[in-house]
Amino acid sequence: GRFGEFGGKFVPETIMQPLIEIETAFQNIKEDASFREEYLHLLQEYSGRPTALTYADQMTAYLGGAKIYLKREDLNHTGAHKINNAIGQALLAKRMGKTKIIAETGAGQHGVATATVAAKFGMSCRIFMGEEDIERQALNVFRMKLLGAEVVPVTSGNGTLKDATNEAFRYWVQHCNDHFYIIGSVVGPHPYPFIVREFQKIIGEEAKQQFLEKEGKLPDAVVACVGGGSNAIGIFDSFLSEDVQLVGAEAAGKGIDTPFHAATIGKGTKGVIHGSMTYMIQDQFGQIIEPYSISAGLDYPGIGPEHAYLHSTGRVTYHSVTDDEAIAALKLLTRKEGILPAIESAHALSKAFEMAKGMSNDQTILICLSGRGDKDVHTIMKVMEEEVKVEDEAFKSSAR
Amino acid sequence: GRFGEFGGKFVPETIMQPLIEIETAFQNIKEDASFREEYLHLLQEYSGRPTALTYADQMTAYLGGAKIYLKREDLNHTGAHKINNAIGQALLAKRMGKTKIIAETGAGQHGVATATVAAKFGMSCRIFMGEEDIERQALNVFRMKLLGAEVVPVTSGNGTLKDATNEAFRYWVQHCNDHFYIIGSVVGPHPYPFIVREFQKIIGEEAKQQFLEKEGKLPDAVVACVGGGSNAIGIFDSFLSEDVQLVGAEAAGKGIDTPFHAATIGKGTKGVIHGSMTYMIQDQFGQIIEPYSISAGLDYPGIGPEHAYLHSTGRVTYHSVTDDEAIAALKLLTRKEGILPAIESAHALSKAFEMAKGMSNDQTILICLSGRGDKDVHTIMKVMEEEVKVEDEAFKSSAR
Amino acid sequence: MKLSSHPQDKLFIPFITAGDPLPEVTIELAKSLQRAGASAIELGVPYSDPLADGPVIQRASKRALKNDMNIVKAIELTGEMKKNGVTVPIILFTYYNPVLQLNPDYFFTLLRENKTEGLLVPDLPFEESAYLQQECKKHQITYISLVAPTSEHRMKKIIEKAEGFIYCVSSLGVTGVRNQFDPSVYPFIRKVKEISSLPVAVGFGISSSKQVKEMNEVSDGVVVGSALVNKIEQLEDELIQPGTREKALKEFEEYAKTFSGSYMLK
Amino acid sequence: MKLSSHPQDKLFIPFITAGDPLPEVTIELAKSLQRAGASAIELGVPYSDPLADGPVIQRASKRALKNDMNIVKAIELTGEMKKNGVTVPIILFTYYNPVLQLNPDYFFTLLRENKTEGLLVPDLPFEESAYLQQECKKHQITYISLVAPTSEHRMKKIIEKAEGFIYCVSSLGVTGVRNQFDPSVYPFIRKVKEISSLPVAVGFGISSSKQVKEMNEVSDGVVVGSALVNKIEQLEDELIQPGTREKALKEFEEYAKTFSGSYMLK
Repeated sequence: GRFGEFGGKFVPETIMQPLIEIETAFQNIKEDASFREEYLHLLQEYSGRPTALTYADQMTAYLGGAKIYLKREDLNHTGAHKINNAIGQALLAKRMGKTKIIAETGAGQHGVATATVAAKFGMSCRIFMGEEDIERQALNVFRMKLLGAEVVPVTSGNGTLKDATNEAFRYWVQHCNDHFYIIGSVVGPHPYPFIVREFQKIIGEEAKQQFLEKEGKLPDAVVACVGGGSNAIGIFDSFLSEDVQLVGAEAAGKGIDTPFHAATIGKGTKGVIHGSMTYMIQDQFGQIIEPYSISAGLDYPGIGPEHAYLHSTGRVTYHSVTDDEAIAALKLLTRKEGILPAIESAHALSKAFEMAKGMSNDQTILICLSGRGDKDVHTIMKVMEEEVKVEDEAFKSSAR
Repeated sequence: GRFGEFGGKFVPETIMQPLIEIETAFQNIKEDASFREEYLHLLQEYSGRPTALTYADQMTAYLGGAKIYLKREDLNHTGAHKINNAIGQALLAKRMGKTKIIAETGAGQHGVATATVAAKFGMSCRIFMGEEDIERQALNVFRMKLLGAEVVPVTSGNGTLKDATNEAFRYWVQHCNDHFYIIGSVVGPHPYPFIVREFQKIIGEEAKQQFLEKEGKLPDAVVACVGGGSNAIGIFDSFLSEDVQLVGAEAAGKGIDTPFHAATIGKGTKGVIHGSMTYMIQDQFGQIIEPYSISAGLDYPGIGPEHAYLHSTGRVTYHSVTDDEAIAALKLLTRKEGILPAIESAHALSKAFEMAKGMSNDQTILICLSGRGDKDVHTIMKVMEEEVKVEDEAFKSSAR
Repeated sequence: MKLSSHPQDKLFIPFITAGDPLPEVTIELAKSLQRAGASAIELGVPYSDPLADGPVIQRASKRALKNDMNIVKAIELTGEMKKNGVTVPIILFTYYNPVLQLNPDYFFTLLRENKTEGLLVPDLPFEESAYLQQECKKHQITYISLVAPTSEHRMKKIIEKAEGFIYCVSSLGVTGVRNQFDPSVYPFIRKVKEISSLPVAVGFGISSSKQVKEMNEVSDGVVVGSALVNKIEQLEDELIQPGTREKALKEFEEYAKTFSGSYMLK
Repeated sequence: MKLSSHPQDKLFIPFITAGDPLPEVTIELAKSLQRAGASAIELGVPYSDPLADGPVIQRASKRALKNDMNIVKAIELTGEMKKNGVTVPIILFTYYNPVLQLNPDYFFTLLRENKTEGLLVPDLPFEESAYLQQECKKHQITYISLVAPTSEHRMKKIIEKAEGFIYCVSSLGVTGVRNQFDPSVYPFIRKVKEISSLPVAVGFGISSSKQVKEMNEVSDGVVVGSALVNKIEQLEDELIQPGTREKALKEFEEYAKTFSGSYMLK
């Protein structure tokens, strides 16, 4: 249950047995053709897969370098790749005879995806969400409730994703006999990083095939954003053994030399978070530090253990992208392609655009557009209002 | 250019020639395989078509009648069927050598779709929107601006969709030599209702084939909501000559016996609106009356002339659904299927659910789920808050 | 319809909205226009959705609708005008939808009973107008046709069927005041005049006597709408108050004269 | 590690958090617990993300972290306790991550220098613990293992490697006060006792002397955490103020005695 020295199962004794049961069930379904059929059928009939692979002709022309392709996970039902995993895990829960679902959520994307699947499967659903996040994401909270989920406010810690995850674990420890915990990213104790990878690798499988059909060759580079890192693992997996450059973009927030970032690989150190050995943002005594990113989905102090491994082997290179760079990339893609990306995905875009400029016209880049930006419009509005304010003030002071 | 006695071209002399030019160009592209190829390629690669056909197993079980299928236009890029038409018309404009786009919008859906396509095609874009609507739909206004469109506030009339349409026409009259007007529904002067039908009939073409694949037969009934009626024409078109019951659901607002509705067929009379002879809501002297519906997309005083014709021949039956009924259907689908529909689409759902209950298990209903409900969450929140208030007051007064 | 003008004069066809600012004032305004040398008067029926009109006439429509004006009352107003000494022809200017809502027999009876001489429907192009044009002929109502710079090869067909005068749309666009005309308007009007045996009047955007003079060099006259309606808007309060009405009417008349061929030549 | 208890007595293993409410008070609290009959003391290292702990101990962690407590200072605190007369064994209770951040040699040197006798890592299950358990053995630190009702067939393996005592988790869940135990806890503890040659202590949720008595009928003793930490929270202000500290410590001691086997038997 490891990726080199990373991963593992660092959890209270109480949930060792439930994890073993999940692992057994997971091994069974992996070899069960009927499971895969049901999973793929739902992805297709319910979530609308395969998602498109869009050639970004305008962006390509604008940057003048490599050809840019976008894997459109934003076109999934509920607007991001999160549903792939939620469908898979809910099916796994169903196979295990569990009818009660719990999940953690930060901005609410994984919560909405989980509540959605729970509704579709007729399962009860309890979503743990930090109090602070509940206030910031009132619309998503309402959506989860409309979907029939109970949203449990988490007041411990700072009331954010990390704390919601802790609380979901605590609840699960107490109710593991009849509850299934759907973890939203390639994080957590074994076998979760493997499970989530299994249910996200469809992204790369589709993209690889679509890319070969369109270009007759593999992309030169694949770029994805990384918080926990499930969309990145999903798209990377099919390319790991190919001669393709793989690049992860993590959140540099206000800059990795400030205290306000979520650059786990860039500035983190090895440790155990949420049951898994990986890189994480912590102080010298092992206390986890609250991360920062404008993007709620990247605002997580750890990273999936497989990413830690892929970093350690050098197979994937990780770079960090600031809030400002991500917003600029978001605006550019919207303007040039009519596609409003999630701020998360915009981190990948920013890095990829920078790379594309330095590449030749016959080279290609595949970007995982992990989700749509509708959810972020408020945030972008606020940022742009502030920009205007700053400009105004600069103008005023220069005018004096 | 007519549907029986409906349709036609009731416009100022100045735009007769531009309309004739569009008609000629439209005839040309209809017979041009390369146009259709480009159109279908964009639908697939950019908007993610074909959209899924989802079997609503939970809803079917809950209602206990006909099997319910949903044509998932909500899975399109930008979240509704509007993009099909915007892509088609923008391509037509491109073929005509026009690089400036104008459009009207009510809640902003067609405006966002148009601005999206304009961005993707590198065209300039000007969206006319009522001042009142601009205030109510700040997020969509911001999205259009992010997409590079200019949003022109319309202060004439009541500052709603009808007035935005008038103003778009006025602007077009003055700038028709280099501007293309992308109308958002199967309304307006000839050839627009034919153009929009042409670009929306993909819905029915796909749905028919998908349905045959899944069920081996055609559906017993097809249900769609009708404002202007483009999604309805889009899904009906492939079934018009088949032995399939076709049902349109229009907005009864607070009830068709109140002044607050948009039930054009149910309560309207024949007349000319926005260049087309059709049914419309007006007083005895031909003044257009501002309609009402909780759903911004159905809040239009006219209806596409082809619907007026299909009503007159009896081929399609039109029913009206109140705000309350639509909201109830919206909540039910969200809870049972994990799909949050647009309030527009919820009108079709409500009617279809009612029909399904009275049908047998071996019968089937196909519903056009024209768009996703993310845009409506604020509205639904407000409605539910009011419901709670009313209940509270009822409780208080009963408690006395 | 007999357009009132001396042979050497150019046509001056003013537009006002029925019921703006009050029905009884509209009658007085018509009389003022007659005194100012109007060859005919276009009387606009206010409409909720006037999509061929610019903001000035939109506002006039709104004011008139507030006074409960409608197509029937507007036609009846033409009868009142005639009773009150208006002798120049009156052309009812109305969007198509209000006409459609009336029984055709009733509509034409109303027009005839009220001595309305002409009919102009801005959103009824040639291709849709056969029925109404034929009914007009039957009831001896002059149906006024418009041609625009974009009418191109359709122009001939339109002019062939036209009666009264040809209304040339000066430029692309809706009604409203304009500072400058596209120079292409002159060859356009010349072309219309070549084809047409009827007088040719130019409308849309004429707002100064200078423009009238310019247009009259090629045309047989002008239609003036927004400029006059704008004046009415400015004088609204004074026109409404009986005490100040006379003076305001006089001011309006003097303003109207600046567009009038008969006065200009003097 | 020699657990302090008379043969006829049951084990009483209290838990307190290092630095709560102040480092110097933690030393005094340890002394009180020793007076109250503690067989050993679990000293908790406060952690930012204590996912095996309920709200009471979470709050204690937060208080301690505000006082800049960390794993190094917590170990040094055990040395201070020893210097101040605490003779019962002290078991360092810490999540795995703080341990991981220290150089292993430094960590064990620190433990030995400060006479910390035991180590308990709540999120390090048997399968992940081989290295740490082996190092503990090498440095003569007793590594405490937990078994839970869900441990099932893994229980044997865990117990085989266990030292000091077996920490039985009374029920599913995190630490915290509980009103009632699932009756399945009794056969579970009996089963552990059958397999184990070490003393068996039950923890998680024990909050009254009644519960202690119930548990002690099957087990060799109890671990009490949240109930004591709760008391500390109640007495926080008095414990912090030097003037009231003595009295509060006395109250705490009396409260602790209610869980203590030695006193209960009297």
